[in-house]
Formats: sequence, structure tokens, C-alpha cells
Amino acid sequence: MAKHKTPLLDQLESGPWPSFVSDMKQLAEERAKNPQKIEFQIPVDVVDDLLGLLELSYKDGATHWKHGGIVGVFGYGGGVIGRYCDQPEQFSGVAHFHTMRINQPGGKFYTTDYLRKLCDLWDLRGSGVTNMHGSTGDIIFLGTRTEQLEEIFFELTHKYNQDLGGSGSNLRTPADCIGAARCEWACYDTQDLCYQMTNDYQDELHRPAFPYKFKFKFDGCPNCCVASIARSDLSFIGTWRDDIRIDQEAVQGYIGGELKPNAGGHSGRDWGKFDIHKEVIKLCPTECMWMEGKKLMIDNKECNRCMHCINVMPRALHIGNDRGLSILAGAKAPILDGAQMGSLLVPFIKAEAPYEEIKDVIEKVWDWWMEEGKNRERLGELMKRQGLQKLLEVTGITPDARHVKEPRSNPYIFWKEEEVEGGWTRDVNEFRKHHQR
Amino acid sequence: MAKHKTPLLDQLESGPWPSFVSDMKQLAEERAKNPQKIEFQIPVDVVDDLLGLLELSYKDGATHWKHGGIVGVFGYGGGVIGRYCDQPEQFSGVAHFHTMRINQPGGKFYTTDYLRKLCDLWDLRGSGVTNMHGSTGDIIFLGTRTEQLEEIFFELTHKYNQDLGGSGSNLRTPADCIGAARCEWACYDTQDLCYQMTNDYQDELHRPAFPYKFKFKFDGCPNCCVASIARSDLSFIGTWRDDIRIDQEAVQGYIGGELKPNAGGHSGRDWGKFDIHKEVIKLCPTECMWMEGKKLMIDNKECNRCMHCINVMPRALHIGNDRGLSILAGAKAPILDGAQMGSLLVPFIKAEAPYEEIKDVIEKVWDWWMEEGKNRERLGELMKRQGLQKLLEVTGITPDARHVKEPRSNPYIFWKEEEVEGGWTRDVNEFRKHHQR
Amino acid sequence: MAFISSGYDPKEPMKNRITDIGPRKYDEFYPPFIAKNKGKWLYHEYMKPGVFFHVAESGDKVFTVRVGGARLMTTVHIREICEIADKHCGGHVRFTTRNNVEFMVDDEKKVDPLVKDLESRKFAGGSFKFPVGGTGAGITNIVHTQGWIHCHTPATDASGPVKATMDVLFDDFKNSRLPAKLRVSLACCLNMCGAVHCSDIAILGYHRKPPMLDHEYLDKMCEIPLAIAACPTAAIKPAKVEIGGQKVNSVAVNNDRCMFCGNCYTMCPAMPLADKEGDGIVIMAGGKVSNRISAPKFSKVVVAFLPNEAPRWPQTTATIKKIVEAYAKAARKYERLGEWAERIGWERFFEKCELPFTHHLIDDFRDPAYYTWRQTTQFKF
Amino acid sequence: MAFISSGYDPKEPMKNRITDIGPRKYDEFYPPFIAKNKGKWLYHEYMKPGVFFHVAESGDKVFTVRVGGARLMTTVHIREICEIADKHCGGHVRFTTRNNVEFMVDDEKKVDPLVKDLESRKFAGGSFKFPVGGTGAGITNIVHTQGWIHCHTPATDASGPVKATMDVLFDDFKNSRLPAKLRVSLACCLNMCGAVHCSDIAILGYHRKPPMLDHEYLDKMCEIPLAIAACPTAAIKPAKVEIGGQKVNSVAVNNDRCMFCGNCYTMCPAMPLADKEGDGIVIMAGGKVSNRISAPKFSKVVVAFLPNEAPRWPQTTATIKKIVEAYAKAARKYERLGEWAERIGWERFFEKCELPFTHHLIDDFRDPAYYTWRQTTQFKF
Ligand code: SRM
Ligand code: SRM
Ligand code: SRM
Ligand code: SRM
Ligand code: SF4
Ligand code: SF4
Ligand code: SF4
Ligand code: SF4
Ligand code: SF4
Ligand code: SF4
Ligand code: SF4
Ligand code: SF4
Repeated sequence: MAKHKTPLLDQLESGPWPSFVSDMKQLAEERAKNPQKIEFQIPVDVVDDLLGLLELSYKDGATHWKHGGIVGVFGYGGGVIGRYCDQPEQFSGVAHFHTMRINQPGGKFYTTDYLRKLCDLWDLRGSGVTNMHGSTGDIIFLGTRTEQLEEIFFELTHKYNQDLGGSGSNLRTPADCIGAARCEWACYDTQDLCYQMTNDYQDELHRPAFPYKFKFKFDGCPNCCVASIARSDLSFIGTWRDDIRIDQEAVQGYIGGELKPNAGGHSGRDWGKFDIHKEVIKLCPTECMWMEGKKLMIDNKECNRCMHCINVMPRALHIGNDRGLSILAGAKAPILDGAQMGSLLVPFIKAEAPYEEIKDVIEKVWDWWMEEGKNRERLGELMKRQGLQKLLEVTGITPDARHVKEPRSNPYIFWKEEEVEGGWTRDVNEFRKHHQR
Repeated sequence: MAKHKTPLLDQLESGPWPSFVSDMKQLAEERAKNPQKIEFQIPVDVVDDLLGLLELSYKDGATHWKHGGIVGVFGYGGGVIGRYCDQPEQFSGVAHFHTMRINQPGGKFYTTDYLRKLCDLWDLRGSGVTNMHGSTGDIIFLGTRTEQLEEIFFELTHKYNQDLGGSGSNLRTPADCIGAARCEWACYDTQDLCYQMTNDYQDELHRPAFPYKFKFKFDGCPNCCVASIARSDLSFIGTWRDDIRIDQEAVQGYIGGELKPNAGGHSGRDWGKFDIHKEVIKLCPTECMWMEGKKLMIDNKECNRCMHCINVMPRALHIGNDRGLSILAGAKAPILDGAQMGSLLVPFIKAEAPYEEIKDVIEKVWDWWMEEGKNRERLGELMKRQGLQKLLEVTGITPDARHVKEPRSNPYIFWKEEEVEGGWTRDVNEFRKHHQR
Repeated sequence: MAFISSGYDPKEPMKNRITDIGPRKYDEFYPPFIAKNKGKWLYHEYMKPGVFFHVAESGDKVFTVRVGGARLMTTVHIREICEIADKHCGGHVRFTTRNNVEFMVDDEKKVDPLVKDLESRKFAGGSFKFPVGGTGAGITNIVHTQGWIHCHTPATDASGPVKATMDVLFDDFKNSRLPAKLRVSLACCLNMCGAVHCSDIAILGYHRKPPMLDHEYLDKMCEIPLAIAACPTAAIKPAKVEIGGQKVNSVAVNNDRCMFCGNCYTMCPAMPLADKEGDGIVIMAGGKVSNRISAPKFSKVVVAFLPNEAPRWPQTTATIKKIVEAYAKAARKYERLGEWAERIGWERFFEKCELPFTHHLIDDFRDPAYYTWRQTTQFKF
Repeated sequence: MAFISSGYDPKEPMKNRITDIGPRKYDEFYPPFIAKNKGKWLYHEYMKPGVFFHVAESGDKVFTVRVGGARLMTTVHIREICEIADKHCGGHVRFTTRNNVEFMVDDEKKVDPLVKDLESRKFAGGSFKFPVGGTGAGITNIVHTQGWIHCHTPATDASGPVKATMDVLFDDFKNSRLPAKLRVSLACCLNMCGAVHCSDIAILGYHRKPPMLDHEYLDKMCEIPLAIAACPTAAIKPAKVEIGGQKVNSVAVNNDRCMFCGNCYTMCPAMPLADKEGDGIVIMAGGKVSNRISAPKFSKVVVAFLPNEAPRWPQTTATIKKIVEAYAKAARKYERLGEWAERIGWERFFEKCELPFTHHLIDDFRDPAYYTWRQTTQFKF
């Protein structure tokens, strides 16, 4: 029977959606019973106390966690988030309750064998509570004591060939969409690029040398299934620069009704017979599609690769063959100056191992940011402060109309002296000969 | 024969567009001949020197005018722009060359009798050169000497019942579109409202009490023929809130081709047969129009009164009958913080003499701006600094979704203490009882 | 219990230390049919909500069953996932970017037994362990953050409101009746770890009371200059305060300039903001991430504040339900919530969702606020 | 010549002084048919470019003939306008908001003689005095400012570039072949008295050299603190300078922070910017004012700089002509230039107008610049 009464939390056990309360309760019981006779390295009742503390927060309408303080593993600047409870007497099991960020595998694919190993480790040395996964992408080990941090790290690296993820003013754990592994729209191998960048930049990930956090995310196409454009300082989004491949027979299949629009993703309602004009041609943002008799035509030069038509008719339309990715820079959450989406930095770049070209861009961006960025200034904030022009200059990318949604509407151009005929040094007395005071 | 050689300006005499150079030359000659034996009160060769000075600017690629200095008429803070030439010896005729701003009549209608009187006055006491009209709307008397300012003002007020316009940190000369005088789309009497506001606020117009300039412009409908939305601190733009009146027969007239779309304003090219779907229904920004058989239907509740359909079919569609105007605030040129268009302040207000309701809004805006505005801070800049919320608060206008294009995307709401349950004063030690340090 | 060493020696931390090895390589964990067909997929199709298959050039098919997950999971639950994956999927499983779990099989025949098995499992409290759904034009899992379970700055809980909301939206997790995908996210403070700034509907924890000042300890617990520098509105100034007869260094806060961001608290534990009545939830709407048809959009604040009503946040869930129903009713096929609001105009959005528009929703934060005001006579009565 | 007194007595300025009487009342000047039908107009129609009529409920018609005006006009020219108005229009005439002149008659028969008369009049130099046109889907008069004819801050002339440009665009003043109205404006410095910030095509005078510092006179001619305060980029600092052996108060300018706005010069005549090579023209495009179909738009900078080539600014007029032709060729009926550019995308606008895109066109002025960058993968190769 439970250590603490949790009348409020108990109300979260009903209802269809999986209840984290029920789950935590079953773990609490399991630890109490301890059928496997595990030599728990942190208090056996850690989960009971976690539930008790959370219940208290539900009563008080406020958190009971304090600031972290500097805890971590030797030589790493990140991977651990320190946490202490503000009621240690009442809830000694969670007096320390640090989280560890475990760098997830690409595409978040697992073997059960590996998952079980992680569970064994975490039952022994931690609370047994996790997040699968954290918002950035890591496996989150939620709650252990300081003295276990090194032990866990040692086992991870020695037994499981597994490293920690990022936190602090580091490169954060990169994340990818499932992409080529199971998606027909991947314009490059997101898992491979993500893996290579993670490994090539281990030093940046583990040892804080940056003004603030820095995030990479890898989306295989503009659908952005890992939301890179909204939450990574550098977003790598797949695209192509040749033509959408059309299977005219399949087009007829959709028109005829044999094939379900959007792969059947709208099955919950009768939207009526598929109308290619209404559902595809008219919704194309560039108006670059039309029917020529029974033939669907696309003026690919005008297509901006928004994916809509392909999303609607996956069997008829396929991404082009000349593939690569666009790099966007500066996305971040609102604090402090307001949220930013990534701004287009590289319209198109090939994505082939060993990705030297891409790394060249990354490193030039870092050089600038590390040089100019203030403490706790994200790349996007520096871009706002010094301008996209500046970023293009330092990365040696030729400014192009594609970099802007629209040209500036203010004429306040900061001309450089070398751009102005005759330079800036003038003799006022010479001027005064023609213009009296 | 001309006093100064003007080889560069002479090249501006050819070509079809009316040449200001030819015009000035004819005036220069006229003054030299002086058939009417006018006792010119400023140098007879003022126009020759103006041409000569301008020629010099064309050679030097720079202006030869200096700052104005404080000239004006007694008791007025505006109406005169002082100007001195930086080559007074060479061009003594324009050594002084002040402009006077004469408050134009509504709709810029004139009788020839009145125009001739102005010409007589200006030939006698000034250069005889004018701008018909200045960008704000005034008649501009371009160039006279300091000692003539009071004389001209005296004659204007005594003989012609005519006052000066504005300059400096004053209310500037209000301007209107032709509106009801000759336009079927006027939703209120722009000339009358403009006239009333000009007269009711003469003190604000002539005596600087504002932080900076302030402009009124009056447009009879959203076509904005006096560009109020782009260049007046308060724009008054006519609108209606009932239904567009439809003459179905005339609609058929357009469809049938008897009536010319857009009143024949596209006559220079063969655009093919009029297509009401392509040219009207599909271009309606709110998609609130459709055909029911031969009948054109409008869902007026969804109409945003953009004027397009009315512009295209003036004989078939007429503005509604429940008319008034919208007030927008803050428009200005870019310097310093970037240009602003007017932001919607009052979605709808009736415009009937004596316009008390409208004046109430104007005066509340002024009270706030005069209280809070910094020196040389335009209303729009103050709005940016303190927020539209604040302007609504001080004008007592209920905030409404119509005031925004979209709600804020940042959550940084400045809550007021009285809005928050329990207020802000709290006892930290009370808090510490539940949350240890 | 006895301490068990991993082999790590505190006295010699560097002794055969292994670092910088990164994550496990993705392909170690691919199921065989994924490894084989990677990069050669042709198309996909939904069989029913939560179940879809992909067809490869080779003719191979992979059938995926997606189940909802409370991403706060225990090892007990993970072990059960493993058990299922062993039984049906050859020991392979994956997680999605929105914290759902995907079970994949290579044969259509294996789908029904798998689904039946998944749907049959329930927690003691009665909730599903593995509800199948979350695909297509419906509502999938809520991306969220820590809340009261682990963080020190939250203005609301995360897992609780998420559970309560998903219970209310559950039908749309199991069904694809919506005009398009509708993404719900939650972040427990405005750091927005859940990246709620671009979701169709976002639940955001927000404080409304300026920090309390623990003068007696402030100078001891904090770097005063850092706290001052942390404030985006420069509301904090240094101050000397009299405590028990003696002057101590502390800070003063100009409450009227405070936007309750909590940055000072992040820097200085002696400036707590949390408050039962002050803290609560902001509802945002109309954001999106994909580049489909329209560019990505930020979420907009549509409800300035709702109280923290633990344990089930009824007002929050009811408001969200209202928005979803209004959207389901009025939007066009393929139209995201934000695209719908922009097409009909935000004045109509509030009408159709029966939400009051309050002054709080008018942007007054810095220069760009101007661009959110209405600079045209185009509006609807 | 002898001084003629108006009756004003400098010794007693207040002696029967009249003030605050405002303008003449509009209706004193209405032609009878306007007075009669005011507010009762039904519709209008164009007979040909520059000529249109309005029909009133009463059945009355007013025929308007619009002629272009160099708004810089002499009394000689105005008297000629009066002569024509007496001859044809019962002594009435009006000016438009874009400085054209409108002659109105109440009978269709009076139109042709009026037009013939107007078209027949030419200046000695050969240009038309009263070209008929400027209506409908064409190009009308250029709203402009003072330039070198009267102002102290211009970076280019006004009347000259306007004359040169209207000569090049004259066919479109006489014709309505364009997809929609196309408004051209000019302002000779960035104060933008011509309100060029929202024109289809704008000609803007711009300086490119920081102010010269007339140290010897600066302290005498200016209020140094005002000059410093005037600078939007805080580029100006107080400085002591050595002049002929003695230290004088003056200012120093950080040239790299200067955006050449001339505000310092407006406040302080001892800081002139004007320069033959430095000054020139910026071309902006895509603005509009009306609320028709789309909301009003600002003009965007499309050419960062063109030199001042007096007297006819050939590069400026050629650039404008290129833009007009590209627009005429590609835009849809009723589509304004800015609407066209947004539909096809600005990357295509530069292509079709054969204008180079340079780094200068990327906004880097303050925070809102961010909103002009491209936050989507949607772009055209
Ligand atoms: C664990 C996690 C939330 C979760 O439950 O999943 C998290 C938790 C915290 N985040 Fe975060 N962030 C997490 C993903 C994010 C994301 C989403 C993402 O990475 O895609 C964002 C928005 C994207 C971005 O980076 O802008 C995010 C934006 C922030 C910010 C605001 C940063 C900014 O520049 O806007 C802070 C504030 C800060 O850095 O001091 C922050 C700070 C924090 C801190 C460290 C609180 C603090 O101020 O010290 C939180 C620790 C909570 C705890 O006790 O565990 N967290 N944080 C996520 C990391 C898990 C993982 O590694 O997988
Ligand atoms: C005469 C006129 C231009 C013309 O040739 O038509 C004019 C001329 C001057 N304007 Fe202007 N402005 C004139 C209409 C405008 C307009 C257009 C309008 O009013 O619709 C604007 C843009 C709209 C606006 O107000 O924002 C305009 C925005 C400025 C500004 C920028 C103000 C701002 O806040 O953005 C300045 C700078 C200043 O005030 O110091 C300025 C300053 C000036 C000064 C006084 C130069 C100065 O800095 O002292 C110019 C005197 C020139 C001269 O020697 O005659 N003028 N000025 C226009 C007034 C004639 C009239 O009364 O009818
Ligand atoms: C599994 C997952 C990727 C992963 O690496 O885990 C994924 C997988 C697929 N996405 Fe996605 N998307 C996934 C997160 C996302 C996200 C990210 C997010 O929501 O945080 C987005 C951006 C959402 C947004 O715009 O706010 C996303 C926007 C899309 C879109 C564009 C939808 C739209 O209308 O804008 C498509 C195309 C479509 O659905 O037709 C899409 C299509 C697909 C397809 C059909 C791609 C394919 O051919 O395999 C995949 C299955 C469809 C499905 O889920 O209904 N996927 N997809 C993610 C599943 C999350 C979940 O558990 O529900
Ligand atoms: C005479 C004048 C008003 C005045 O008080 O002087 C006027 C008069 C008319 N305008 Fe205008 N507009 C006048 C300046 C404007 C301006 C202001 C400006 O350009 O500075 C605008 C805003 C331009 C812009 O959006 O940038 C303007 C935007 C319109 C529109 C909307 C056009 C559009 O496609 O956006 C219409 C409707 C139409 O043309 O179908 C319109 C329609 C009209 C009509 C047809 C109204 C009517 O029924 O009488 C008038 C004659 C048509 C014409 O000129 O072709 N008028 N009109 C102005 C003539 C200026 C000139 O000499 O050329
Ligand atoms: S982002 Fe594109 S490639 Fe990646 S999973 Fe989504 S749809 Fe597939
Ligand atoms: S991808 Fe988008 S832009 Fe390209 S053709 Fe398809 S719908 Fe049109
Ligand atoms: S603004 Fe409207 S009412 Fe005024 S003249 Fe133009 S069209 Fe007519
Ligand atoms: S006025 Fe504009 S919005 Fe209204 S019906 Fe006509 S076209 Fe549509
Ligand atoms: S959103 Fe705020 S409260 Fe929630 S986890 Fe992130 S930092 Fe902590
Ligand atoms: S909460 Fe934010 S705004 Fe308020 S005082 Fe702290 S840092 Fe400043
Ligand atoms: S635009 Fe500049 S230069 Fe031209 S008149 Fe106005 S203030 Fe003078
Ligand atoms: S020109 Fe403008 S930016 Fe340059 S110094 Fe003068 S005021 Fe400052």
C-alpha cells in the first residue's frame, strides 16, 4: 500500500489516455516488492516520494523543486540536470533528483535487448522513471543521486557503448526525423547526417565553449516531422532542385477514386469525391499545376516544393532526383526577444558523406557566433542584432533574393566606404568654397 | 535674353511632359518685360536667379540652399519655411527665398477669379513661382523675402479671407479627397469634415503646442485617393456597415458586355471578354461572392469592404447606406523608426456635423500624445513605444479583434496587479514555510 | 543497501575513462526490413487511424502500428513494450518525434493480432496502456515538458494537463475526421521547452506575480549583478535593505515593468515567482511547422489566462475542445487551424470559438508589435 | 522699386490683425453642377484616357478632362489655366491630389473643343502645357517634393527627375494598357515628403557619405547636444578639436554607424552631407495605398543606388521603364505591382525586371528586419 496518500493524482488514473500516475504506481509497487532482489542504489521508495511530492504540488499549485547547482560527470559540461527537492525531510527519497540525458539513437529505433539493458541500469542506479523522450530528443533518466552519476556514466560507456547527450552552453543532442528509414519523401539520409554531425562534434557537445545552447535538427523534407525549422539553431531540411516525378496512371487512379487522397489520412469523414482541382491544383501555393486533358502538368520551375500535392497523391507524385537540403538558421523559443523560425541561409547544398561542405558552413557560423555572441545569446538573437547580411558575409554565401521574403522597406543602407565613389574623407573648406555658411 | 546661361536645364525643355523650365523662363521674361508695370516688391530678376542657382546645383550635384532660420508671421508658429541661398552675391535675387503655405480649399476647387487674385498678390510680393500643390495639400508660394511675409499675410487675411497653412510642430494643413463633390463612393462629406476640423483646430494649426507635426487626411472610401492611410497621424476613411446595394440588371450588363468593367479604365489593351468569376468573384479577398443562376450574391457579413467589386462594376454595385468612417492612427514616413501605415483605432463612427464624437476621439489622442510624447516623436512612434493597448485605454475604446491583424505571438503580457487574484504583495517567509531554500 | 561499483574509481576518474563516443549507431537497431529497404520506399497508405503501411521498390511492405505514450514512462512500462515487440515485431520498436511508440511488422497478417494485443492492455486505474491512433488528419500525442515532476520554474504541471487534455481529445486521437493534422503542445513556462510557439494549439504555463525578494538571503544565494542583467525589461535595480537592524545588499523590482518571465529566478533562487493564484495557463493557437501550402506560423495567444485547476484543468480542456470543434466544423479540407483563422479573419475566429477578445491579446512587446496591429480598413463587422 | 504697404503696420502688428480664419470654404468654389449634385452621384465612366464623366441621380452629367501638371507652376501658367477655365468651364477648375488639373464641363458637346484647345498648347521649348491623360489603369502624375529648387537636405533634385521620368513614361500617361494603376512618386531625401514609402515605384534621394564636420564653426552654429541627440544610431559624440592652436568644442562621428539620414544636418548646419558622387537615387517598388483586394503595402528597395545624372537621369528612367514593362507584360488584370511581385515571389521579380539583387537589399535595420527574411523552405530556384 502506498507510502503517501495521493487523492488528487488518483483522479488522473481514469480516462482512456495512458496514465502516468498508474504507471508510476506500478513501479513504486514493483520496487517495494522487488521480486528480482535488486540492490537498489538509491532509496527504494524514491517513486513513492516522487508521487507524494507531486501530490503536494497539486495541492499547493506550485513546484517543489529547487535550482540544480553544478552536478555532472567529470570533464563534461553537460548531460546532467541537477535537481533538489525543497522538502527533503518529508520526501527524502527525492532529496537529490538529478536527470541524465542519454543521447538517443537516430530515428529512435531500438532493439528490445538494448532497451532492457537501459532499464536494468536505471532500476539499479536510478528512479526507474524516464521520459521517452525529452523534447530535444534524448532519453531522459529522470532522477538519481549525485554519487550515482559517475557510476551510470561508467556503465553506459563501458558496457553499452553509449554516451550522454547535451545540456548547458553546448551543442545539444541533435535529432532527426525517421526519414529514409521508412519514408518515401526523404531527400537525404537524415540518420546518417545526424549521426555524423553528432560524432564529429562530440567536443562541442560535451564541453561548453559556446555563448549559449546550440541545436541541430534534421528533417528529410519540408514536412518537417522533427520540427527543425522551429527549434534548431541550424535546421537541415531536405529538398530537390529538379522535377517532381509524375505517374500519370496513378493520377487517374486518384481522380477515378481507386486511390485514396492523402493516403487515406482523412478517413474519419466523408469529404465527398476527390476533386483534383479543388484539392490539389487550386491549393498549390504557386499555382504551377494544371491539367492538360487527362495529364497533370507541373511547371517545376515555379514550384516551391511545399509538398502539398505530393502529400495528397503519394502514389502519383514523387520527389525529384537531384536531392540535397536547405539550411536555415536561428530558430528558437520566444525568450527573450520573441520566437524565431529558422531563416534561409543555404538554399541548396548536397548532402553526401563525409559532408565536408555542410561542415564548412556549420563551422563558419560557429566561428562568427563564438566571436560575436554575447553570453546567453542564441544564434538567432545575434542574427537579429548584427543582421542576416553579416551572417552571409562571414559564411561567404552570395546574397540572393531567396534569402528574403521581401527586400527591405526602409532605405537605411549602411554603405561601406569602399563602396562609395571618392570615399568619405572630404575637405569641408573645399566644400565651403561652393557652399557658404 | 536670360541673365544666366542654363545649358543643363535647357535640356529639360524638350520632351512631351510639361517643362517647369520653360514655364519659369516664360515668367522670367514676363517679369523682365513687365507689361502690367507691376511695382515688384522683390527683385525683378528673382526667377532668373532661381534658374541660375538651379543650374549651378545641376552642375555641382548638390543643393545651394541653407537652413531656414526662424522667419514667420507674428503670433503664428507655422505657415512659413525660411530659406536662404548659399551664393547670395552671385544670385542676390534669391538671397532670401522663403516659402509660404496657403491653406488650400477643400477638394482643391477654385474659381478663376480667386486664382487670379492669388497670382496678382504673388507677382507683386513674391517670385510668382508656386507649387500647385504641396504634398500635404497647401498652395505653396515659392520664394519671397522676409519683409514681405507680414504684408502677404495681411493682404491674404484682409482682402482674400484666406489663412496660412501649417508647418512646424503643429497640426498640419488637413487635406481631403474630392469625395461626395464628384464621387459616388464617398461614405461621408470629406470636404465638410476637413473644413470643420481645420477651423475648429485653428489654434493647434497656428501655434505650436505639440511634440511634433500632426496630420489629418480625409478619404471618402477605402480607395484612399488622398492616401490618408499612409501619411496622416489620424486618417479618416469612409466605410459602411450594411449591405452593398446590387443592381442585378447592371450585373447582367457587365456579363453581357454592354457595360465596360472598371468603367472602361482598362481601355488600352484587349483583356478579352469580361469574366465575372475571374475578375470579380475570385478576386474578392473574403470569397464572399457567388452567382446564384443569373443573380450575383454577396454575403455582406463576410465582406471587408475592400471596394474591388464596386470598382469593377460601378453601375451594378453601390456602397451601403449606413455610412460612417474608420479612424486609423499613426501613419508616417520612415524616419526614424521605419514607416508606418495607420493602425485601426475606431472601426466605425458616424460622421455627421458637428462631429462631436469624432472630435472627442481626436482630443483624447492629443491629450495622451501631448502628455507622453517626447520632443519630435510622432504619434505612431509613441504608439510603438507605449503600445496600441495604451492608446485604446486612454481613448476609452473597447479592445476588439478588429484592432489586430492577429493576436500577439509572444505571451509577454504585462498583467496589472488589480487583474491578478490576491494581488502582488506576498510574504516570502510564508512562502518559505512550504518551499525551503 | 550495499554500494555496487560500476568499476569507476573516484580517486582516479581518468582511469580507463571512455568519453566522446556519442550515441549508438542508428543501423544497429534497424529491423531487417528497414535496413533492406532504406531509401527505397515508394509510398504509404493508412489502413485505419494508427495503422499504416509503406511499400518499397522491392515490393516489401512494412506495417506500422502507432500507439500513444505518456512519455513519462517507467521501466515497468518499457519492459512491457519490449515484451510486445518481442512477441510481434522480432524485438524491434521505435519512438516518434512526438513520443508515440511504433510497432512495425512485415506482414499484413501480423497486424490484427498486434493491434488486438495492444488495445487489450490497460493500467490498473483503467486507462489504456497502448491506445492505437495518432495518425493522419487527427490529433496525436501532446509534445510536453517536465512541469512539477522535475523542473524548478514551471507555472503549471505538464503530465497532468496533458493527460486531462488527451482524455478529452481522445476521440480525435482514434479518428481522422479533422480537416488536417492538429498539433497540441504544452510547455510549463515560457522557456517553452515544448516548442509550443508553433503549434495548432498550445498550452503554456505562465506566472503573473513579480518575484518575491528573499532579502535576507539574496546576497548570499545569488550573484546580484547576474540577476539584474537577466531581466529583459530592466525592472531590477540594486538596493540596500534593512534586515533586523542592519543594511544588506539586495535588489528592488519595479513591478510594473515585470513581464513575469522568471529569468531573474533562473539566475537567482532568492527571487521565486511561483504562486497558486498567480500561476496558470495561457492558450495559444494557429501555429504550424510544416511548409505545406503556407509557411510555418507562430502560435498566437487566444486566451490570456486560465487558472491551475489540478488535477484535471477543466477550463483548459473545455477551451481546447471548443477550439477543436469550431475548427472541425468550419475549416476546409487540408486547412490547418492557423490557415483557417487567417482566411476567415481573427475577428471571426474568436466569434466561432466563442472566446472573448481581451486587451491582453494585443501585442505590446517591443517594436514588432506594430506588425500585428491592423493597418487596413479591411475588417469584418 | 517703391515699397507698397498692405496696410500692415510693423509698429503695431496687432492693429486690426485678422488670424485663425482658416481656408476659404469649399462650397464657395464649387461649379454649379457640383453644388447641385454633391452626394448624389451614381456612377462614372471613362470616355478615353484623361476624360471621364460622372452621372448623378438627377440625370446630370459632369465631364472631366484631366491634364498633367508640373506642379511647379508660375503665375503665367496659372493665368493660362484660368483663361481656359473661363473659356470652357464657366470659370471653374480644380487640382487633384496628385497635382493634375481637372477641367469640368456639364455637356458632352463641350468636351472635344476643350480637349482640342488643351492639347494644342505647347511651351516654347516644345513640351505640352496641358497633356490630357493620367486616369484609369495607367500612370498618372508623379507626386514629388522640392529638391534643389528649394530644400536644404535633398540628395537629388525633384522637378528634373520627374520631368525626365514622365517623358519616358508619357505613353502610359496617355494610355490605360497596364494591369492596374501604377503610382510613381519621388522624394529628394529620406524625410520622404512625397510619401514615397507606399508607391508602386518610388524614386528616393539618398546620401552615402557621413557628414563633414565644420569644426571651426560647429559650436557657434549649432546646439551640440541637439545634434548628438538627433542621431538615430548614436554615431555622434562630443569632441574637443584643435583648430589653429586652440581647442574648440565640436563633435566626432563614428562613420561606420552612420546611415546617412541627415538628421544631424537638419539640427546642425555645420554637418553637411551633400556630395556629388555620394548622393544619388534609390529605387523602391511594390507599395500601394488603396485597400483594394490587398491591404496597403510599403515600397521595397529594389535598386540600392543610382548616380545623379543631371539633367536627365538616364539610368534612373531606364530602370523604371524596365520595371514598368516587366509588370505590364506579366501581371494579371487588376493586379498592382506589389501584388504581382508577391505572387510570383521576389526572386522572380528581380529576374523578370532584370535587376541584380545585392546585399544592400537585405534589411539589417533594427529588430523587424527579421520579418523580411525567409522563414520557410518555400522558394523558387
Ligand atoms: C528536459 C527538457 C524538457 C522536457 O521535459 O523534455 C528541457 C528542460 C529544461 N530546459 Fe529546455 N528542455 C528541453 C528542450 C527544450 C526545447 C525543445 C527542443 O530542444 O527542441 C526548447 C525550445 C527550443 C530552443 O532551444 O529554443 C527549450 C528551451 C529552453 C530555454 C529557452 C532557450 C531560449 O533561448 O529560448 C531554457 C532557458 C535556459 O536555457 O535557461 C530552457 C531551460 C531548461 C531547463 C534546464 C530549466 C532551466 O532554466 O535550467 C529545464 C530543465 C528541466 C528539468 O529539471 O529537467 N529550455 N528546451 C528538454 C530537453 C530534453 C532532451 O534533452 O531531450
Ligand atoms: C513642402 C513639402 C514638400 C513639397 O514639396 O511638397 C515639405 C517640405 C519639407 N518637409 Fe516634409 N514637406 C511636405 C510634406 C511632407 C509629407 C507628405 C504629407 O504631408 O502628406 C511628409 C510625409 C508624411 C509624414 O508627415 O510622415 C513629410 C515628411 C517630412 C519629414 C519626416 C517626418 C517624419 O516624422 O517622418 C520631415 C523632417 C522633419 O520634420 O524635420 C520633413 C521636413 C520638411 C522640411 C521642412 C525640411 C526640414 O527638415 O526642415 C521641408 C521644407 C522644404 C522647403 O524648403 O520647402 N517632412 N513632409 C511638403 C509640404 C507642402 C504642403 O504643406 O503642402
Ligand atoms: C513518425 C513521424 C516522424 C518521426 O520521425 O517520428 C512522422 C511520420 C510521418 N509524417 Fe509527419 N511525422 C511525425 C511528426 C510530424 C511533425 C512534427 C510535430 O508534429 O511535432 C510534423 C509538423 C507538424 C506541423 O506542421 O505543425 C509533421 C508534418 C507532416 C506533414 C504535414 C502536415 C500538414 O498538413 O502540414 C505530413 C504530410 C501529410 O500528413 O500529408 C506528414 C507525413 C508523415 C508521413 C505520412 C510521412 C511518410 O510518408 O511516412 C509519416 C506518417 C504519417 C502520420 O504520422 O500520420 N508529416 N509530422 C512523426 C510522428 C509524430 C507522432 O507520433 O504523431
Ligand atoms: C481625382 C482623384 C481624387 C482627388 O481628390 O483628386 C481620384 C479620383 C478617382 N479615383 Fe482615385 N483619385 C485620385 C487619387 C488616388 C490615389 C492617391 C494617390 O495615388 O496618391 C489612390 C491610391 C493609389 C494607391 O493605391 O497607391 C487612388 C486609388 C483609387 C482606386 C484604387 C486603385 C487600385 O487598383 O488599387 C480607385 C478604384 C479604381 O481605380 O478602380 C480609384 C478611383 C477613382 C475614381 C474613379 C473615383 C470616382 O468614382 O470618381 C476617380 C477618378 C478615376 C481616376 O483617376 O482614374 N482611385 N486614387 C485623385 C487623382 C489623382 C491624379 O491626378 O491622378
Ligand atoms: S520530414 Fe519528410 S522525410 Fe522526414 S519523415 Fe517527415 S515526411 Fe518523411
Ligand atoms: S509541391 Fe507545392 S508548390 Fe510544388 S507543385 Fe506541389 S503543391 Fe505546387
Ligand atoms: S477616396 Fe473614395 S470617395 Fe474619395 S475620391 Fe477616392 S474613390 Fe471617391
Ligand atoms: S467589397 Fe471586396 S470584400 Fe466586399 S464583396 Fe466586394 S470584393 Fe468582396
Ligand atoms: S518549459 Fe520551463 S518549466 Fe517546463 S521544463 Fe522547460 S524550463 Fe522547465
Ligand atoms: S520575472 Fe522577468 S521581467 Fe520580472 S523581474 Fe524577473 S526577469 Fe525581470
Ligand atoms: S524630401 Fe527631404 S529634401 Fe525633399 S523636400 Fe522633403 S525634406 Fe526637403
Ligand atoms: S547622418 Fe544620420 S546617422 Fe549619420 S551621423 Fe548624421 S544623424 Fe547620425
